[in-house]
Amino acid sequence: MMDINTQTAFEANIPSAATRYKENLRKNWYKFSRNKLSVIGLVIVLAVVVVAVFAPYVAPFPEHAGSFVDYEHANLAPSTTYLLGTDNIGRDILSRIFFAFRGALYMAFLVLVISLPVGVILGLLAGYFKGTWIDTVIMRTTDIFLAVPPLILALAISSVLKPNLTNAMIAVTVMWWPWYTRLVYGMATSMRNEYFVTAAELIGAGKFHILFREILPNCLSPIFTKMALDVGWVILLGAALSFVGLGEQPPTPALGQMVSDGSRYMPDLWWMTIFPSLAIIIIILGFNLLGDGIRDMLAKGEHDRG
Amino acid sequence: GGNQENNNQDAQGDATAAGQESIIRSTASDVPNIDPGVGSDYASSIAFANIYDTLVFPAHDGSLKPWLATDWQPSEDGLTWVFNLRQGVKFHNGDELTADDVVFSMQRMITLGEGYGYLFSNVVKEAKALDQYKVQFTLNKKFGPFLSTLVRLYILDQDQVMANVQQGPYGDMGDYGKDWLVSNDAGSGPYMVKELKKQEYLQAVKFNDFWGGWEEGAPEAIKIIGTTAGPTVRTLMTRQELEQTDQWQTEEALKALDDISGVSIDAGFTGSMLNIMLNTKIAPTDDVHFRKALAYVFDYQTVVEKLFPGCKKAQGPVQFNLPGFNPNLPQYERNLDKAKAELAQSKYAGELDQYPVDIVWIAQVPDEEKIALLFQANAAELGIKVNIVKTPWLSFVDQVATPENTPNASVVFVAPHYNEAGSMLESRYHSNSTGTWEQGEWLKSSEIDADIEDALVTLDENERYAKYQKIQEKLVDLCPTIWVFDQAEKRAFQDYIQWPGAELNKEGKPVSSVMGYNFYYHDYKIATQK
Amino acid sequence: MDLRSYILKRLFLSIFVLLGLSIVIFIIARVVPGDPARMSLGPRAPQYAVEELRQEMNLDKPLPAQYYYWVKGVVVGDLGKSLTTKRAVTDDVKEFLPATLELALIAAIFVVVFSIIFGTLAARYRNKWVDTVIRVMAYTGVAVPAFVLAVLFLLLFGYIWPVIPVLGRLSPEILPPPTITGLITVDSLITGNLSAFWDALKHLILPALALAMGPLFQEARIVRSAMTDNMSKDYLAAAVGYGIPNSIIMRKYLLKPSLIPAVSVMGLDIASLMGNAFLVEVIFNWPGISRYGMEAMLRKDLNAISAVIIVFGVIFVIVNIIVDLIVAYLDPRIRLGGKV
Amino acid sequence: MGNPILDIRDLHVWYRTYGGYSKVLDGVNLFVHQGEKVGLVGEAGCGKTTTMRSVLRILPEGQAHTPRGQILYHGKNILQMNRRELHQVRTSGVSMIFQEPAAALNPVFTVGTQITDVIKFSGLGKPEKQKDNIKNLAMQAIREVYIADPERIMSSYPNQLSGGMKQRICIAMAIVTARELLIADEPGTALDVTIQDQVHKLLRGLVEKKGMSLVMITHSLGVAREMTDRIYVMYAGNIVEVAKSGELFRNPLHPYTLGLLESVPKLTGGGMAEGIYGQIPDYLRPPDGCRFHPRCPRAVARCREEKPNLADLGDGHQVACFQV
Amino acid sequence: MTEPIMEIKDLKKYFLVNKSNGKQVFVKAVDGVNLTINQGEVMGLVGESGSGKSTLAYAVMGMYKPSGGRILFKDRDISVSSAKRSLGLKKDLQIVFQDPGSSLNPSQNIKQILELPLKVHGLAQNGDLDQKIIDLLQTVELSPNYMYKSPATMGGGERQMVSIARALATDPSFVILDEPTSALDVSIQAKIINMLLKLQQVKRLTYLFITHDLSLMRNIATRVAIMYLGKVCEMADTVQFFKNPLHPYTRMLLSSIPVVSEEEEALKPQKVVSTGEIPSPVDVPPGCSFHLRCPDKTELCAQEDPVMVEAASGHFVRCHACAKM
Ligand SMILES: Nc1ncnc2c1ncn2[C@@H]1O[C@H](COP(=O)(O)OP(=O)(O)OP(=O)(O)O)[C@@H](O)[C@H]1O
Ligand SMILES: Nc1ncnc2c1ncn2[C@@H]1O[C@H](COP(=O)(O)OP(=O)(O)OP(=O)(O)O)[C@@H](O)[C@H]1O
Ligand SMILES: [Mg+2]
Ligand SMILES: [Mg+2]
Ligand code: NI
Repeated sequence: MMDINTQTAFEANIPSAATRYKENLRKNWYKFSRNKLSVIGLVIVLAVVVVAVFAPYVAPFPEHAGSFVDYEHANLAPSTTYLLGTDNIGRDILSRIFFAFRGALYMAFLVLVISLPVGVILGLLAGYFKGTWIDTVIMRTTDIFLAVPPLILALAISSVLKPNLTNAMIAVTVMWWPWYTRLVYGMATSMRNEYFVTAAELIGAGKFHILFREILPNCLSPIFTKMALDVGWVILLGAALSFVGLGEQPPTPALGQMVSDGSRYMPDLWWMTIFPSLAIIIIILGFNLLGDGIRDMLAKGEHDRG
Repeated sequence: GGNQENNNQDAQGDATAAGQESIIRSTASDVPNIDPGVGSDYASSIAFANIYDTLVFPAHDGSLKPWLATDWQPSEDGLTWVFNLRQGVKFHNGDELTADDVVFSMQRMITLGEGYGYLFSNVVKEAKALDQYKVQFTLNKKFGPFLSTLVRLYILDQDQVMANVQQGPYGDMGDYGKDWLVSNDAGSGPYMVKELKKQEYLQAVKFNDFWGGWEEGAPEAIKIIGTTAGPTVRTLMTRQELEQTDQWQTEEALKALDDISGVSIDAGFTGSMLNIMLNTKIAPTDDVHFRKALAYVFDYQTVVEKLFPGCKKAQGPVQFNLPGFNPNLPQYERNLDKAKAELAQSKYAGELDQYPVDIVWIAQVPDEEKIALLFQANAAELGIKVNIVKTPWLSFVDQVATPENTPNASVVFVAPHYNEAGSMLESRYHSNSTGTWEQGEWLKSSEIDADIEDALVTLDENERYAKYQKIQEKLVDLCPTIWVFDQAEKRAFQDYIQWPGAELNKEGKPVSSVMGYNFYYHDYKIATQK
Repeated sequence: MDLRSYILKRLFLSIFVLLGLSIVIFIIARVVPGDPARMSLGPRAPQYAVEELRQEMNLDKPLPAQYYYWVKGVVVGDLGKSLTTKRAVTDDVKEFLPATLELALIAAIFVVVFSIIFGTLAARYRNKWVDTVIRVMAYTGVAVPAFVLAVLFLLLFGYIWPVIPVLGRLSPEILPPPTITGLITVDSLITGNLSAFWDALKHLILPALALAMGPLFQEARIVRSAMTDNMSKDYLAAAVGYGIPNSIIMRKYLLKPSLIPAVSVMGLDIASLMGNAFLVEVIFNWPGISRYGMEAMLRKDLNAISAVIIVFGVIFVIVNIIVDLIVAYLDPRIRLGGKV
Repeated sequence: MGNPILDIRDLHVWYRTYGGYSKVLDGVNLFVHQGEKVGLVGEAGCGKTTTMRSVLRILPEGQAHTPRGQILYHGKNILQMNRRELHQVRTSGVSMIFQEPAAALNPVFTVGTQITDVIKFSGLGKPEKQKDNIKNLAMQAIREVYIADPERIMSSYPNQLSGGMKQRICIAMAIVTARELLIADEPGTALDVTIQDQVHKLLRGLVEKKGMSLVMITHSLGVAREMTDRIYVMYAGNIVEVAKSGELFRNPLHPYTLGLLESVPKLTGGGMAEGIYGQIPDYLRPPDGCRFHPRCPRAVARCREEKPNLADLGDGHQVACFQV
Repeated sequence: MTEPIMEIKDLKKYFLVNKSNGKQVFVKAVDGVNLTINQGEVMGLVGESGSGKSTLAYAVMGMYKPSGGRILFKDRDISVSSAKRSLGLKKDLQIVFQDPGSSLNPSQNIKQILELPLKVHGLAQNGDLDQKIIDLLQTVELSPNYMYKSPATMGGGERQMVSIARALATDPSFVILDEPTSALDVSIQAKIINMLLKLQQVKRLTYLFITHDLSLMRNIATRVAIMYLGKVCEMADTVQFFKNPLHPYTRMLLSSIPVVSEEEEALKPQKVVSTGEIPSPVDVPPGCSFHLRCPDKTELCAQEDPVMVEAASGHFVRCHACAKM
């Protein structure tokens, strides 16, 4: 930057795409990893993902996640064979937790993948067109969906559709998007007054460019943070849904269901509740810490110089 | 009618003052529906037994005792029945019970057609008061168990009900008092309703002028609480805020309850059974060989030994102690070879993976899941894929309304409505009872229908029972159901209450299998010191 | 904009929300499978009775007409009869709403008070162990479902350490106060029945706590981050520079502006407390409207479902308006309009 | 001249940032005598505010870090004062007017609350001086900054006031208790020229009337010239030149001062100067030696290695440059 | 040189706002401005904060639809909002905003920022996009290795240079500079101003240069217009203007300028003392909007709004006092 006056050897100074990529990666990792908790979060999430993907190989009793009963070994306290004990069907809780990670991640993933674009696009539109009928229609609709108690809405939807994981997810999705709409709306309304948006408009850029290239990238940090937090909420909501008979169907294990089923046997068979609860806590903790890290990573500002 | 106000209030006042200590509190899966023309579930049946009186009373040994009726006389052809009523029986408001009240109650039952009304609506043609204490019922057709069904005819005070009638769809009768009876009673039974808290409990207090009189130590009040949540029940029992639990506690929970000092477990056969109903109208369970394959592969032994210790492996569609039971029925036993052989004969043999079997278990009864899982695991041995669906009770009730929506298999407890095999056969397998939760099979067999009807119109008891036994054999052959076990209902209760049913059970004597009458609190005692 | 026209405008907008909500409710109620009349009367009821009921409930008419009748009913406060409790739904709502309201109110108080306390502590000692502890508690609070917490409380206080009552709204030996508002605590205070008040309060603690735990820590985090954001503001440096003691700065100069972002989130959370109370109500045997609504849903009790959703919708709208008013109170920039 | 009331010696302040320590202040030396008006000028980010905030110890806690240096106030090191002494300095010794009036007032409290709190917690509002008294003091201070109806202003929120009003309220808050040294951090920069002019006049009047000392932070050489007796020129955390105001403009010596003066557009016209080559250095990796050397047209090898100290050229004119 | 490129005729822009008492009132941000800008000149627009400079500029850019009056650009009426303007017009008219921080998208790199105008206006094919961007960077004297930097990692001056590069990317003929340097230091300002002047020469641009710094105007503008509360109160050739400022407000402004030398001091009209607050544009005082602060006010000033008169050749002023001269 010192070379305002000496304009020689320009080409040589432009970093190649690969270097830039590496440089970027290094910088982002640096920002991300400065807070050690974020790294812990990443490790947890990766571990959960790995365990979920390779559940059949890492679980001590993979068959216990399927149609399996062994009433001989029911209700066993944690031991060396069954590290976290067995449930009232005689299934290894550890193995079931491993397999339950699959559904939890799958559900969180799908819910967010569907509700995120819907919510974000509506939020962007409403925010950018604040004060017009588009804004009114979108935001009032959002209010309506926010006003319906989520469990009741989910129940209504799943009583129309077959009670299974996919439909439970549809139900959850239907009530999830308004939150993103609200979030993005707030940001987009303030963003649309930024001069860089105006500048793009004056250059003649189209609405699509403005919404998705100018405004959206600047909303990503809070969106990602919320997403990381939401993973936990979705899992919890899945648990509540399974309490009323929706969601993952037995014998496929689901964390929320394990917790709620196990809670009937508290405190005598405490391992049936406590360990799945801990598993939920760990996932949520992991994603939250990861979310914090992502926020740090996406944070822009003068500290970026480092 | 008459001067009801004073009497009623006095009685209530007394009971409230004294009622605090001497109370029996019991949980049930629902809050009672105390209109006898409407309710029919377990909790409601308990409430009816205590609040209302019937013409005859089901004794523990299975016989029918004279009750409001001192004696009765059927006509030769069995179509006309005349009952002589007990005199001087008082309703809770002080009115005297007369033949008009009986007629009114019967007509109300028939007109509403809800709850237990079906027992009479196709049976009774006319009810007539011959004089103040004499009633005559005329039947449409011969009906053998008519007397047995009368345990569901609860007598209401006509004047009191009519005084509280509102506009409604029943012509002269308005709403037939339905609105009022939701939270009030018009009965003559040993207890009278004090408070019905929707979703919470029913509280009733002792009716001092009960015609049957009172013994020392009988509970001053009863409370039926509508919850079965394990931790809640357990906490209540620990704190001695509950005397008697429901029968839906899991084995694990029962074990924990048993560990509480001063709490015992009562186990007794009261007529109810656990069945896996197989829908005979949808694939693949519409194929008898397929059904038989399932019946042969199921591991009954594990169930009665590991899952529900104390229960007895079922023998056919009727519980072993119900009059009319066939002790010589062939039984399905777990036998993999036979199962495979049956499956081979079924039309779905080659394409099992295209025909998964849905099995539903009731969300409120967690132990049923174990059955479902076992069923799934067993079926897997034959290569049959089973989906387990946890369904809340009322959704299940809704589902079985049509054959298409009824699941392939449903794990359901069933119990007779009156003390005879015929009750079970009719409510389980007659075409009239399709669409109700009691028949997930959709059997719709005109032959069985005819057989059941024929048996029911048979007046001679032995002849009737023989016919029942024949039907049971046919049913076993059709295999519409996997009859899993005869349930020993288990309940925890506080040792400081004296519960006649529990004592009989302990002695190995039979207990009333008419739903609700094991909880006739008038006969209970409460120890003065807890 | 002055307060009155502001509220009027909000109410006006709310009408649209409620109208939209009514359509959603109506659709929900109609798409749920099963014939409500049949469900109500039971499978063995004669067909004519079912037909009768269908007519009475206008179920035989075309959908728009059904909607019309239904809205008409709602407007005049006639929500029809519950198919399960067999009473006017309005009676049911009157009976069950106060219990949940009371529960949610106490839970809301917990949320507000403790989130402020914890948030302030975390901000005050940020990056110290206090902060870390609260952060971990926040994640745990978020991660433990309310119903697990409820069960744990029940077990802990039910018999391991029975210091407070765990079930119902009032101990049996306490004579309930006459129903004025339906909130036992309020009623007993009005009638000066202190023992009932105290007893009711004790019964409220555990369920309210179970319900509040999740949002509580969530909000504490928001308060914390708002506070740390504001800590770098010049006006705080100025206040410190002018010698205003630290405690006053934390309690006054920092807290008030930091509450602004937290309040709007709290509002939404508190509004949804009621809807989420279902499982807690079941476990603590709490006769509330959330449980009523859920059971209505399971029983396809159309009128009850509609009533419950309407009630929740109205509460949502009211809470949102209240939140806006609080925010306006806290933030004069909103109250007095931006600089023109 | 006697002892200075404020004497900053070799002050180093570092900020902890994501990229490491941002070494902003690199040995600042500055003193103020009783009744003196001192200017501190320099471009954005050179550390003017940081210097003065460290006097009141209001640098962001946990981020700022003072590895070296002393700030002597009446001979006592502020950096080592205990809480009571510090309170004393803040309430009756030094006070500061902040750069941006809009940011320095808490948006959610009325002006009245904020001013009266300053009085109340400064110890002036002790119980014997009742509420009324505090209010009177506050109103008096507001009147002193030429605001006509203090009653109304007291009950207003900051956003109801114009920028000029806010700036005056800030001044009022600063003078309501402090009596010895007033630090004004670019007052009026956020305002219009005519309003800024008014504020400056007001400030000068007040300082002179009350016999206070003034440190005037500004990036405008013109403002410093009009307002102060002596001017410190700061570059990248170093004082590069100090002189009496007249002297500095008559005889600027440091290359940076020269470049700065040249860059100012002149009312006399004649086009624009080139501006100083380059940019303020990155504080994470500041250049060795003279921090100005990468931009300095006169830099020699020595500048790159050794850091020049302020050298006295007589009459208080000091320059930190080897080439002078 | 003297042929007008843009004519602003009686331009008005009112904003509807809610006041705290719930009433709706108009902010007359621009209230009847007449301005002619000639091809190739640097028109300086000076005024205090809130006087309507930006509003005027934004109306010209089409960011606001004017409430009244007309804007003619190259004899075409362009008083419509930018959404209705042709791409060609957008290409011809560009603006540089005051705030270098917010005018560049923080989530894009410089290449992405600069390629937008090139792509939208089809000024570069994929192949020579990079080269064009390098060229652009060179015109604003930035080295090509800025291509992949993000605005956040750059200083204010550099950012403003990028903004200028972006504005010039479409090869416009008319550029509005809305206080492009007021957020920057004098040394950077000098650099940017120099570069802007050079570009103006090279590309034969016309500038509407907005600032509140009269000293700066003195050095770059060919003509100067002073705005006060939505109205132009004085307009003249730069030399003329500084030699003989007529409007009392202009004099007040001039006398308030802090200067660094005695020579400059001598140029300031000494007598005017700045008093009073700038009134809010919501309730502009009746009569001459400046009369409340005016040292030479007469009764007439409180009642009647003066009209623009040509006091000397090309020197316009709106003041009762000057009108009489
Ligand atoms: N809290 C902080 N953390 C990190 N760096 C900081 C912090 N505060 C200030 N800085 C940096 O310290 C340097 C000096 O800042 P300071 O505010 O003292 O400058 P200044 O001379 O007052 O500038 P201005 O004229 O813009 O007010 C700047 O580079 C700034 O970025
Ligand atoms: N969108 C808007 N809505 C309402 N009022 C506005 C709007 N834009 C500008 N104004 C008002 O119009 C007046 C003129 O504003 P404008 O931004 O044009 O002033 P300016 O001369 O550019 O000031 P500055 O020097 O601060 O940039 C101000 O009082 C401003 O508050
Ligand atoms: Mg500063
Ligand atoms: Mg502007
Ligand atoms: Ni450089």
